[in-house]
Amino acid sequence: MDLRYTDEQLAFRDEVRAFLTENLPEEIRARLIDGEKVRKEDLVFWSRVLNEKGWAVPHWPVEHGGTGWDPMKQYIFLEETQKWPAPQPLAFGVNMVGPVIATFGNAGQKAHYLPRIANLDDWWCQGFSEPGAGSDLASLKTRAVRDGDHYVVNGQKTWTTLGQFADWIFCLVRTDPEAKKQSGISFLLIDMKTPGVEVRPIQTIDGGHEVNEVFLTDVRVPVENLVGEENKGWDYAKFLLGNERTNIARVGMSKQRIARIRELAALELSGGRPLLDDPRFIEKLTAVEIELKALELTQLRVVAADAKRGNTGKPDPASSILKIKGSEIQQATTALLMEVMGPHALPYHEDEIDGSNELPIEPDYAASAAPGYFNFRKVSIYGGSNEIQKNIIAKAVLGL
Amino acid sequence: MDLRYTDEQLAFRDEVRAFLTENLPEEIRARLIDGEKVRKEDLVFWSRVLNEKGWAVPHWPVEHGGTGWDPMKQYIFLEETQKWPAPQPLAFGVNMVGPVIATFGNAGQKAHYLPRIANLDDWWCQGFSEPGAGSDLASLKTRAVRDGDHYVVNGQKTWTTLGQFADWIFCLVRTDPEAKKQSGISFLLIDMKTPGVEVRPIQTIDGGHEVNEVFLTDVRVPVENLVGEENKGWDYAKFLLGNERTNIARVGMSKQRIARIRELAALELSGGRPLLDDPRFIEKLTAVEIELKALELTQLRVVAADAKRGNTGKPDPASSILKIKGSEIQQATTALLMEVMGPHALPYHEDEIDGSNELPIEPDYAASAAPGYFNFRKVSIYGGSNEIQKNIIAKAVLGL
Amino acid sequence: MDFDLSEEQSILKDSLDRLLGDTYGFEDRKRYMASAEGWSPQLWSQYTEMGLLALPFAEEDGGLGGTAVETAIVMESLGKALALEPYFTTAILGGAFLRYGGNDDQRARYIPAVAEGALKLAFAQVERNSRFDLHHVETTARKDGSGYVLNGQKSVVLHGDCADKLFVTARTAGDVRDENGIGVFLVDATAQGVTVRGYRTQDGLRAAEVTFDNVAVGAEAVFGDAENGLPLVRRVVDTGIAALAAESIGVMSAMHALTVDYLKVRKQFGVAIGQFQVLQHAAVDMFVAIEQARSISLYATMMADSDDATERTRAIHAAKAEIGRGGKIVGENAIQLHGGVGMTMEYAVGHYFKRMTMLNIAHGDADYHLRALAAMGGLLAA
Amino acid sequence: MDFDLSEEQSILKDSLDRLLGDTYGFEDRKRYMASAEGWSPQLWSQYTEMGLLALPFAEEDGGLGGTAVETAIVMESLGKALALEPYFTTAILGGAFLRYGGNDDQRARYIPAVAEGALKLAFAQVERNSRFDLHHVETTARKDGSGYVLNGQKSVVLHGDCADKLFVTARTAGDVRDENGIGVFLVDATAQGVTVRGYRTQDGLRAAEVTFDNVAVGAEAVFGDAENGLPLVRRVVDTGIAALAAESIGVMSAMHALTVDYLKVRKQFGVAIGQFQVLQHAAVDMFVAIEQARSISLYATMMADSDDATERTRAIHAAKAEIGRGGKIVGENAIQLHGGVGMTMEYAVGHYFKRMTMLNIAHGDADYHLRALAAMGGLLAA
Repeated sequence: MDLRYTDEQLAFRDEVRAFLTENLPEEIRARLIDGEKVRKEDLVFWSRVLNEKGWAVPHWPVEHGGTGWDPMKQYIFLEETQKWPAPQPLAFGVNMVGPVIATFGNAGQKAHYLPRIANLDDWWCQGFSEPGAGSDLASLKTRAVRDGDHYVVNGQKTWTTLGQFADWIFCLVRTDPEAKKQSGISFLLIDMKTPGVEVRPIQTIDGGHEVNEVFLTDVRVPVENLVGEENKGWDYAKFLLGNERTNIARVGMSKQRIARIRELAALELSGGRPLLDDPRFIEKLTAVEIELKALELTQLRVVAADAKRGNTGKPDPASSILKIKGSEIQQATTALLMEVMGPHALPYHEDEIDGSNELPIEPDYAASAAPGYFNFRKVSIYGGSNEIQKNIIAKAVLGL
Repeated sequence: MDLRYTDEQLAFRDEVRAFLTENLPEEIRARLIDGEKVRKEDLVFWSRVLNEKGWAVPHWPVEHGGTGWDPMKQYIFLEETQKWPAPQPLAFGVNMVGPVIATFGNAGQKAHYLPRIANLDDWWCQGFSEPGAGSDLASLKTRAVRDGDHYVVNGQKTWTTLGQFADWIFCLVRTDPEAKKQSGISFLLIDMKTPGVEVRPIQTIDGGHEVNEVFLTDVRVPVENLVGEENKGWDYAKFLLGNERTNIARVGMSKQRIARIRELAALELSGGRPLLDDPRFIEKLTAVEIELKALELTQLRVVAADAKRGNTGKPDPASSILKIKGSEIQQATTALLMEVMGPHALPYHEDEIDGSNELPIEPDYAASAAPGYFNFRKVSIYGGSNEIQKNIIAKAVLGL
Repeated sequence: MDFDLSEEQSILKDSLDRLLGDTYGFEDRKRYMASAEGWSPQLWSQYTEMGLLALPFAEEDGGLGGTAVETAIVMESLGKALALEPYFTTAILGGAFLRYGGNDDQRARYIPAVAEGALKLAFAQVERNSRFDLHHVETTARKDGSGYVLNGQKSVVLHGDCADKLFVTARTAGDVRDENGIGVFLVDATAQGVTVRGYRTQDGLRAAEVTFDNVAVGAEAVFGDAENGLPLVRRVVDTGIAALAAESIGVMSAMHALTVDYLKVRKQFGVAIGQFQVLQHAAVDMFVAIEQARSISLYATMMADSDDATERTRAIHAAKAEIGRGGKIVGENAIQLHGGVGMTMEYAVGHYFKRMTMLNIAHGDADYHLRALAAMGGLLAA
Repeated sequence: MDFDLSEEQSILKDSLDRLLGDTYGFEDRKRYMASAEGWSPQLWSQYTEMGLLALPFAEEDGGLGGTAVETAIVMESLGKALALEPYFTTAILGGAFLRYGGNDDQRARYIPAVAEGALKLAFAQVERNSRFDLHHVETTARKDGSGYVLNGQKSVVLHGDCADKLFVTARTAGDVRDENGIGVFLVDATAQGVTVRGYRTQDGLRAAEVTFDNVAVGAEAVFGDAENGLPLVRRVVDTGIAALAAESIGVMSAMHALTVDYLKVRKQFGVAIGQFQVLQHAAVDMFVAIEQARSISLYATMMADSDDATERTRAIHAAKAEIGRGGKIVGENAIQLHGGVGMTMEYAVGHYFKRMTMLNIAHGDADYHLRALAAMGGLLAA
């Protein structure tokens, strides 16, 4: 047992930091620190910088652009870029459909899609959730009926994050309506420009537009856009969801947010003195920091266990802890950030959302505080709600 | 809507206080403040003082010694005696078997038992719980078989509080083994001196002896000891359990314990100053006080609703709140009391428990702190665990 | 002790609930919010007709002589409807300034106008650095003849953009955080030197930044003691917090009702999700939190009219702390139990959640009031 | 980074677990507790034979050169067994005084004796009014020739009744709460003027009140700087807390295992109670708390041997705060999920619960350490 980073790992960490210093423009970083949502052009820019360096898709097979880093190095890279903060790669391409294509796609699909994903030439979105399905993903209703060399797809997807920017959507569709729930589902790649694909925005309670409904009406999809075998889509979906976990704790992001809380708490006054000097406030913040430090080590333990047995891509059920604690901590930090602002959390800064030209209200850094708190209620809901995660642990780990 | 006490109620409160001042010996009160468990002789003494005054069984029908007070006056009496604190009447007689006999017993039973209960001539204990039953009370297995003018009772009861002092036990026994769960149960009064009744102590984690196992082996019980009808015992048990709620929040006791916390926190030092001057400690205490104040008003709302519709003896399911919050607050206060003691909570004072003559360890008032915390874990378990209470609210109030 | 409403109180509650039920549907509210005012002038007229604006004032002043109980009834109903109108700032805060701080002339001049719905008021108190401290006042009022000249800036003035007149705290003497030397001034929103910049709040109401640049007011603008106005301000804010406590109960109850309904209709894994015990218990936790909040709100209501400042303030601190705690439990659980739809603007529960969140910040958050109460020695120490 | 045990470490763990599994059944423990010593001298010999008592000492001092990792392995196993022997006070606390504070003579004199199981140690630090502050020392050490004379009283000296020698903090200079002027003295428990009054603790261990009445010690009794011993004391206590953190993980894991087993076998309403989702989630909450506690315990272990006092202390504060929080969750849930049987002395879980509760108090409770860490500026501030 040795809980220190090796010298090689420390050197790698410094290399990442140096790369970030040199290559990430300060204004992109500043926007992220401000709590602004990432802009498409920023993410495209940054993805291409990473791709040129060969770091766009570290966890992919080396033949498709992966770095061959062990899980610990991958973790260090993730942690450093989150803490910095740098824009995080578009998960729908890099972490979701990419690995699915790399693992289950045919040679043509790999050759065509993977380089475009790594370079963010194609913006991907996810077509899994449907209205009324929620955590019961397999109850999906969207149907794809074979018609010659096409599937004709009809149905509705929802909670499609950043779908408004998307070129492609990967969908779970029902190809065998007779089969039992999880059977009869296929994994289909759909060009968003196909006639019959319509994207409608969903405004969330923070006032932002992050998610969408996607309506699919008689959408004709070439059969070569099927990934793997027909009716085996559920297996690929499980594989995909299992890959989510490394990132889900978001330790680096929470560290960055805590740094931001400290920074702003030094500016806001309470009782005529900086809030950061208020022992009670620091106690609350410290309590979160402790939880975060523990989570970081919990995550490292999961990563190390992965490293040891080889990355099978199968989730360790104990990693549901990462989702539960990670989301709790993220929510605690957004709540604290709002608390820092006191009464100044109240104004709704329209310009943040719709680009209108009202003059900023002081302090302008308060603009994202309450929306951030509202928005982050989602993290204990999506990706399998925390209740679902606890069910998983109860069954798979505790045997209840 | 008027949330003040009436002048009459205030006058009554003063009358109760004056009575307590005049009649309750200071050493009995001091033992209760110390967190000592009530002694049999103290409770017998005090019950007889109350009985002479006519206040031993306020909520009973007037013809059996009740005072005819409305629920609000009953509440004031309860609150004042808990806050004082005075010994609380032995619930098994006064609040449990007494009302059952008064309501469902025959004339002979009423004439014989009720005056003896009011005067604590008979010490009663409860024979409901059985090993393995827990919150599923109706799964009880103790059988009573008719044999001439006797029932022959065999079985085992457990968690029999203060059974070591008891003259009588009221039991639920199965008289019809063929009937469904809740049917076929009868309510039987058993003299503890009957051959075949054996009491064995259960030592609890606080080191004390409060509860017992009661073994019943071929115990012959005269049929006239049956209350009400054979096989209707479950109805009487539900009636009995429904009567528990007025007292269950224990607002007065928690107030008294908070006063004690303040008193002792003024004596214990933290950072070289009285703990009571530590803002953080007071914040924690204040948070509990606020919850308690809210609970007091919640309780008054339940009492007032009772008063309005007449005391039907049927529990308002919302009163499960009183159990949930009441137990949480009791547990919070015992935890705070232990916290006051800091490292001095550690010694186990044998003399508190077994009367041995070790010299007291300083401070002697710390003796009951940790045992109190341990002991009070029970309050969220007994009388229908808090989980059961939440099931009740979910079903009966929320319709889920 | 009597927790029942009188016949008049029941009528008040029922008729207001009926009005709001008819006029405050989800789409209605969206329309009011999108309008120029950001609320409904028509409903304002109807509140006036119902006597709501006259309610808190003494009959001899032209009011209806309602107590904190009537105010609580109204506020709970407005909370349930998520009403947007400037009732709280005009009738409750402004009304309390008039009632507790107004001399005969001031009462005679302004109360009838408020009661008729013709005068809207707001309270300009928060400053950039004041956080929740009422005594932190950087805005100055310099004596000038018999009047004063005001300079400074106020933040987050609720309904400041529609108010005809503003109650303003300004420093007449002493240092920024002195308890003495604070005056209360009633300033015309259109007076020379007053700049009002309105905006929407996170919960869909309206507020404003207000700047005072050499604003001259006469002696008649002073409410109470210009050198020692803080006790008046505290009393007004106590009155306001008791009212917001009642509004919070309305908001929480509505969220809970929506959530329980949703648990009954929403199906997952083939059953109504209300069948899952964990979700049932979460709904019960909300219920318990609401009942406790309702109790402490009653306590605040009971004490709100009290002249004993210590006892009143204790109750107010307790209410704010308990409702802040409970409101968070109820709001966060309401969203969690709704899942994704709770996160959307097209579903009511999120709007309640945002309102509850902002109510928890208004006039001091739960921790602020807990600490203040602890600093007084706690709740039961007396 | 490597979380795996080395082969030697695995052997250590396995052989200790095997020993304790064979010798520390529920009835065995009860018997040890009821004995005159209150623990098992036979096991003490076996610990010695296994080298546990030599473990933390450097090889050149006659030890086995174990690090904080080996200590953590041992302590976790002892925690799982609820072991009663004075290992912690002798090898960990006493050992740390010897390692970090002993000069060559002192190490040569005492370490072999400890390693052979022939010398039992305890740490007399807590006083009636010190609460958790290490620098609150009223006991005095008056200079007398080349030696000192000690007067004062120490409370809750863990294993003070069986210790052959006591490490004692006493004030050589300054006021009661000064950080300077504290010395550490090794005093023979049978020395003239030492009175030891032993008793049982709430969790079934042994402790003592120790009085020093003009106890004369020589210069060789002083460990470290007699005028500035506090840094040594802090380092020793940090070492101790890291060890107790590991013990806590053992205690919590055992409680959780008992609870999950119980949920599987206990039937109510016709099914195993582990079928109830609410109880499942409570068991998961325990599991999550334990994994988080295990992580922070690893962090404390990692930092325990560090010479950087600031970083080390941060980690120790964090561990105590997190384990205090988690230990309470685990302990209270363990009792609640067991229901009535958990409340009885005849069932193991209650004993674990009591041990966990007392571990949370030892050397400062969770709030104390959270505040101390906050006062240092938090955990991530560096």
